[in-house]
Amino acid sequence: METANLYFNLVPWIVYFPIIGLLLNLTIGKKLNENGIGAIAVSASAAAFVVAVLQAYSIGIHHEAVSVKVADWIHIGELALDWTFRVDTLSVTMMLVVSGVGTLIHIYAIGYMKEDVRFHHDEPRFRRFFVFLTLFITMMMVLVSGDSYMMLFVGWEGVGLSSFLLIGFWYDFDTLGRPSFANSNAAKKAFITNRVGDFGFLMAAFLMFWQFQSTNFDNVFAAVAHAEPWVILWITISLLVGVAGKSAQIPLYIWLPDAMAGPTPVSALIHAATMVTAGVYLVTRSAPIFTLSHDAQYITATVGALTALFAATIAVGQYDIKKVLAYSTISQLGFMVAAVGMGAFAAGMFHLITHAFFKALLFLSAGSVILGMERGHHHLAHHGHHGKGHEEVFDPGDMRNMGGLRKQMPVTFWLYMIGTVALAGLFPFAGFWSKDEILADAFHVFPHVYWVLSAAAFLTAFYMGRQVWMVFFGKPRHEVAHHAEESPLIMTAPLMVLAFLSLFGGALNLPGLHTLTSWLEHTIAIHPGEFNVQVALVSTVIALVAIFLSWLLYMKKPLEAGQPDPLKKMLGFVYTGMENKWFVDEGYKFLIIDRYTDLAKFFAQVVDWDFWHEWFHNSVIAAGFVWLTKFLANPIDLGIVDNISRVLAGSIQYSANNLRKLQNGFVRSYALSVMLGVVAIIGYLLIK
Amino acid sequence: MTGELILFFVLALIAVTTAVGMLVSKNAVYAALYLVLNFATVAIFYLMLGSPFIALSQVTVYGGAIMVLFLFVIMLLGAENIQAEITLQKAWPAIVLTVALLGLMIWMAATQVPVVGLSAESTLADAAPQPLAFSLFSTYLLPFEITSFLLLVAMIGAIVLTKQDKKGSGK
Amino acid sequence: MNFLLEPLNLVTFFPLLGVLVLLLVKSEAKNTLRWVALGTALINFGISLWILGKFDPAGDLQLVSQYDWIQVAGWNIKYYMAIDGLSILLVLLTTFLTPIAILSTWTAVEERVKDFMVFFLMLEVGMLGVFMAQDLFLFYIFWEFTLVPMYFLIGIWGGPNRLYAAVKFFLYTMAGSILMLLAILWLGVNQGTFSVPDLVAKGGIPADIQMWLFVAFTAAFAIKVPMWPLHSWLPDAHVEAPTAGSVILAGVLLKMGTYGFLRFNLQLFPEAAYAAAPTIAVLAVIGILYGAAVSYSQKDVKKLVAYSSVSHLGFVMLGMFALNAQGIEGAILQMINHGLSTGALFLMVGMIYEQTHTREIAVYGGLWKITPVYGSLMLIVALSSMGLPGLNGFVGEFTILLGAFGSKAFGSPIYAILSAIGVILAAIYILYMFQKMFLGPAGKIVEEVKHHGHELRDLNAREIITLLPLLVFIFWIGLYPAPFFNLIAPAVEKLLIPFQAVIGG
Amino acid sequence: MIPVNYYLILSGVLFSAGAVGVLIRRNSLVIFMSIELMLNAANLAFVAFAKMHSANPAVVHNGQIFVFFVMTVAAAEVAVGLALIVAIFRKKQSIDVDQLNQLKG
Repeated sequence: METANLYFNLVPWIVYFPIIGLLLNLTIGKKLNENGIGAIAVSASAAAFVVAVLQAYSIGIHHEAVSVKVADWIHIGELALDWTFRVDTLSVTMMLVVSGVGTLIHIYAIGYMKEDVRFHHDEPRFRRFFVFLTLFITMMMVLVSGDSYMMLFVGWEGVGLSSFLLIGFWYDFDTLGRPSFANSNAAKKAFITNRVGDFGFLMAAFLMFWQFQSTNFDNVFAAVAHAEPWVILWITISLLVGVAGKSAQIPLYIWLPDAMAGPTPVSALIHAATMVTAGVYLVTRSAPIFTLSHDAQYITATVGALTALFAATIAVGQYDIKKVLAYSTISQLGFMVAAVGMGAFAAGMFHLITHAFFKALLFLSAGSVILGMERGHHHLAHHGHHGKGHEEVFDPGDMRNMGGLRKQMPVTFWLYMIGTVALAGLFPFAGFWSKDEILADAFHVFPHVYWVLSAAAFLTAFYMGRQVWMVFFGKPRHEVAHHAEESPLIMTAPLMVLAFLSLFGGALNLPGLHTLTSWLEHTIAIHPGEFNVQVALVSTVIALVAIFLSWLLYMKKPLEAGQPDPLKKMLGFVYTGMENKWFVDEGYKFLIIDRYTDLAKFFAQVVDWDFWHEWFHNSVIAAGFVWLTKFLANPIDLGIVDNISRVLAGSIQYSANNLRKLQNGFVRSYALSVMLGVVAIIGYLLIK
Repeated sequence: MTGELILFFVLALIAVTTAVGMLVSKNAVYAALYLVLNFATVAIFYLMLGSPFIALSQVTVYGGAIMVLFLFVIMLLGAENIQAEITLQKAWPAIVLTVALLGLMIWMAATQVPVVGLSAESTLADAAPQPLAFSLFSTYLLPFEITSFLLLVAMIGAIVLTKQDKKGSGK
Repeated sequence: MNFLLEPLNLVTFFPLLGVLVLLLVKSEAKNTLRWVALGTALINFGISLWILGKFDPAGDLQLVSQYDWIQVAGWNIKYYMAIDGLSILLVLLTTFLTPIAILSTWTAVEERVKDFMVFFLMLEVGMLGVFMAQDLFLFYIFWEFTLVPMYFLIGIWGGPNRLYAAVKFFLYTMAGSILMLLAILWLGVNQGTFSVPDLVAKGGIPADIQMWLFVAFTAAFAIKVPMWPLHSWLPDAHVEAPTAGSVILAGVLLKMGTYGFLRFNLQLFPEAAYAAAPTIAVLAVIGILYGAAVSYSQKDVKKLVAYSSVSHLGFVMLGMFALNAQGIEGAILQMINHGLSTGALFLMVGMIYEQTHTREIAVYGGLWKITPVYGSLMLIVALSSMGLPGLNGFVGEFTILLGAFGSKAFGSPIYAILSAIGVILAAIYILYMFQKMFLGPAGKIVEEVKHHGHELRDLNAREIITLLPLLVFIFWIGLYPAPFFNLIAPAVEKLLIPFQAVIGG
Repeated sequence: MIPVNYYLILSGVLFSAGAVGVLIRRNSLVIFMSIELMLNAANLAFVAFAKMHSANPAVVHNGQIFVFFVMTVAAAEVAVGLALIVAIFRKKQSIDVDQLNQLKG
């Protein structure tokens, strides 16, 4: 079909618009007020969304993938990397999610950051936040719209950078607003962990290039059919390392919980809805490679499933409202990776989309809760309600301080409930449909994955129930919770949109209709999953049981202030493990980080400095040279050479004494000597 | 003997006489004046050799500038009557050597150089200042410019050397 | 006069004119001296751009300036300057960094400004000569000539331990050069010419002798690069050198070593280079990992940057001896990148040092908040140094690793895989530096500076202007390196021809 | 027609006279004048040779130009030399060269 009348040539603007917004804020933002800065950022993101919609319209007509080349990038010999955008149903789906959710979160962030910068007493930093956030949109767009693995990689690292910048946004504080390196540590951890993943990505790219002479999607997928199995296995494993880094899978998930140090809109956008799903996108994109290797699929699905369960267990033991959501995100990402790993690409993408809706909703609502608590805290400080222990640092995100907030923050409460139910996967919310599709596929392909995921689903419903009971029900466990205040409309309005999507997002891929599946089928070969009533029923029952259990534990007899978690008594040391994230961070620190630091110190101090620089240089080279010169000076020079020279010197001195008389200082006698020379020379020339 | 030759010998005699006069005169002023005369004679030789430009330069530069400078300095220093004892006992090596040199030079001039007659008439090609100036400003441009630089340096040097040291005189 | 008007001679010796003018200016007129030096360097940059305009990437050695020079006793030494794709970028880098370095000394150097500028311009002459000389003897003279100004720059304007560092720098480089001189003499006497193109055309050096010559040249270049384990002079020289000296040292002088490998070791001794490739690769990989690890543990920020050079230059060596187009072109580009990024890092370290007089990382902290412009620019430069895609460092490192991964000369991707770990380690030490200095709460230096009656100020206009050109290139090379690759690609292809015979396709 | 040799011999005699002056006189001014005489003698030889070769257009002016340069150099030399003498006289109140022997070895 003709592409001339369609809007494909506009696709670069999906990146240009955010860049323009970013540059505007960077240059003239200083002169604007907060609303102006926010407006620029929101317009940039919204403009990208409009472009994405145009692309969706175009690809809806054209169906075939379209590449739009902008410029050369690196061309050496066979290596030909370009800045080329690719429009197909998969990339357009991602564009829509990223720019759509991104725009909503931009709007929310205007309200959120206005208050956040005031709590931190640093209002100029407002502008910086939107520069970073728009930078993220830019990079994410590059990631999803690239036509080759290398352009994808540019976005891949770029979102890592924006994530670093935004996690460390309050780089001079810790999460509680005390001066500290804690936030910047979290940022650094995220970046470095991602780099480990990028290492895998790079290896995959190198293998592709040397095996297939290209990293373009089309070329690679065309060539991969003839590739040897070991090549495919290594490529997929390497890619999986990258996925583990970006999408927070075992063993590289550790950065994501710490990433909650960033402001809440960041957690929602980057660390829940979009960036972390890049790994899922990557596997889906590489579907032609993954489907060729059963081993790769098995490994990927297993990693995903294990991550889902493992993170869910930790989520149960957390007290910080955002930490619970963070581990929940890891767990849900595990669901997606498991799905795409076992070849259920449509299901994975479906869950990616619905998860973007409801997890963004949950995070933003959690942000609203935290700000509500902050406001309460502020209110107390201002009105001199010096409660007991008020001087000590107050953690507005600690669920143990909350309770009964549904009265203070009714809008947020209802929005949060929608998100919770969607995440728990109850009919007919979006989460139900997508999670169910994954479970149904797993049931057929990898049964062990199905069982693990079901367990994870059970825990999901449980910890979400626990959270809701603790936060919104019961009685306030801290004075601050009494004074919590509802958030303004600019924050709640985007939440309502997201709540709507969480409610009805399931309509995207209803069983029987398979809208999303057939849409994606234009890009990747997938078969629509069967709706399995048995699986759906089981999972619903599991979720309900879990919620009931949590009701028993946390609602029937609400938690009192200072009371330990009831699970602690029941589970004992297991719960201690959950509380402490199974000591994985400590393990990494002990096994890897400390060892590397020691090694570096050893190399730097002992090997390089003491041994090589000081000892070898000074004691061996320099001292050896000195010894040699002394040896030459004393026995050789004084003993032998000197005697020779003494004789020489004596004779020279003798003749010099005589010759000295010639040097009498009288100009005329010098002139006479010159004359003598002249006569001699001329005489010689003539006689010769 | 042509008139030309007679002129040559007369002038040569004057030149040698003035040279020796300069050599032996006790008064430096006289020495300088002898030398002026000598230079003038040489200038006439230049004319005879068809080099009017050089002859005029000789008169202006040597006669006009250099010798005036000499007289200036002599009078400035009041050095006209400095005794110039010439003791032949001490001077004999110098005289012997010079005579030897003179002998060598005359022998060279007589035997090593072809006998070519030089007429006092000059052709336009070698006499007119114009072609001389042309080659001075084309072929020899760089040395010419360097000479100007040399003169400049000499001037600065002379000024620096004769400048009164204020600190020294203040003592 | 014609001699000096030939483009390459003009660009090489033009700074001497500046030196002459400087000599006529009074020593007290510091600003005049600075402007004269800056003007000279800028004009020279202009001249090099003019040369770039005349340069034809597809051509061989060009803009040749060739004269018989020393032709006695059968020695055939020529004055032979020419330029090709291997050297054009380095020439430009030199003329580009020199004015920037001079600009950075505006307030940093207050003593003996005249001498400083004179040495600096003379250093430029030497460096340009090194990159353009096509006669081994001439090359050697320029090579040694650069030592003298640098020796004085470190020795007079350096830190407290400057004499030790200067002497060490001088002796180390000298020691290596002597072996090279022997090899040069052997070549000149036995092959009957000192001119590199003639030697390449003639070829025919037996493999075992090639190996000896290769080792002799390597001794000189490896110390200069510096390759592990010959890097011991580098931290001393860098830490003690004044900022501008560090910039030029890291930016250009180290490249003389890698350039030497490229021009002489690869061109003159292809068989030996092929045979030695795995050995060099091992040293390069050790250098990459070791340099990164040692950087991470430094307490002095300048030392950290200095050791990072060991790591970065390891990449360059790895790419070069991969002996394929990707590796070598990446290596050449990485030389430029390193000059830009590390040059910028040294500049920025110097800028803060000028205010605080300390380089200890631990006393800093939270600078991004106090000096936002400085912090943001530092972030960009740091990211470029650790190879973030979209910035220049990535383009170089990626192509190098790609080349090394599939290198037939190495015969195994293991070197590339290990080096890629170096990319992770680079992130660790760079982010460590950035975090400890720029993030977190304000460090105690802020109070200390206040104690002395100052405030830490952000970059002033001159400092921003100093850095801006570097940043432009950091982005340009990162986003659109095609013009740069186009300049070097034909020369590299030609360079690789003999290896295709050795490797077999 | 005067043979070139005559000029050369005259030049030699003048040169020798100058040389003797340099060697036997103690008055530095007179020594200086003698040097000028020697230069003049040489100039005379140059001009004579120039005339001798005036048929050859390639070298026709070389002798005269040489003389020209000698004159300028002589002028410079006199300027500096006399300045030196003045400076020395100021210091030593003498222009006797035999009193100037600080450089004695």
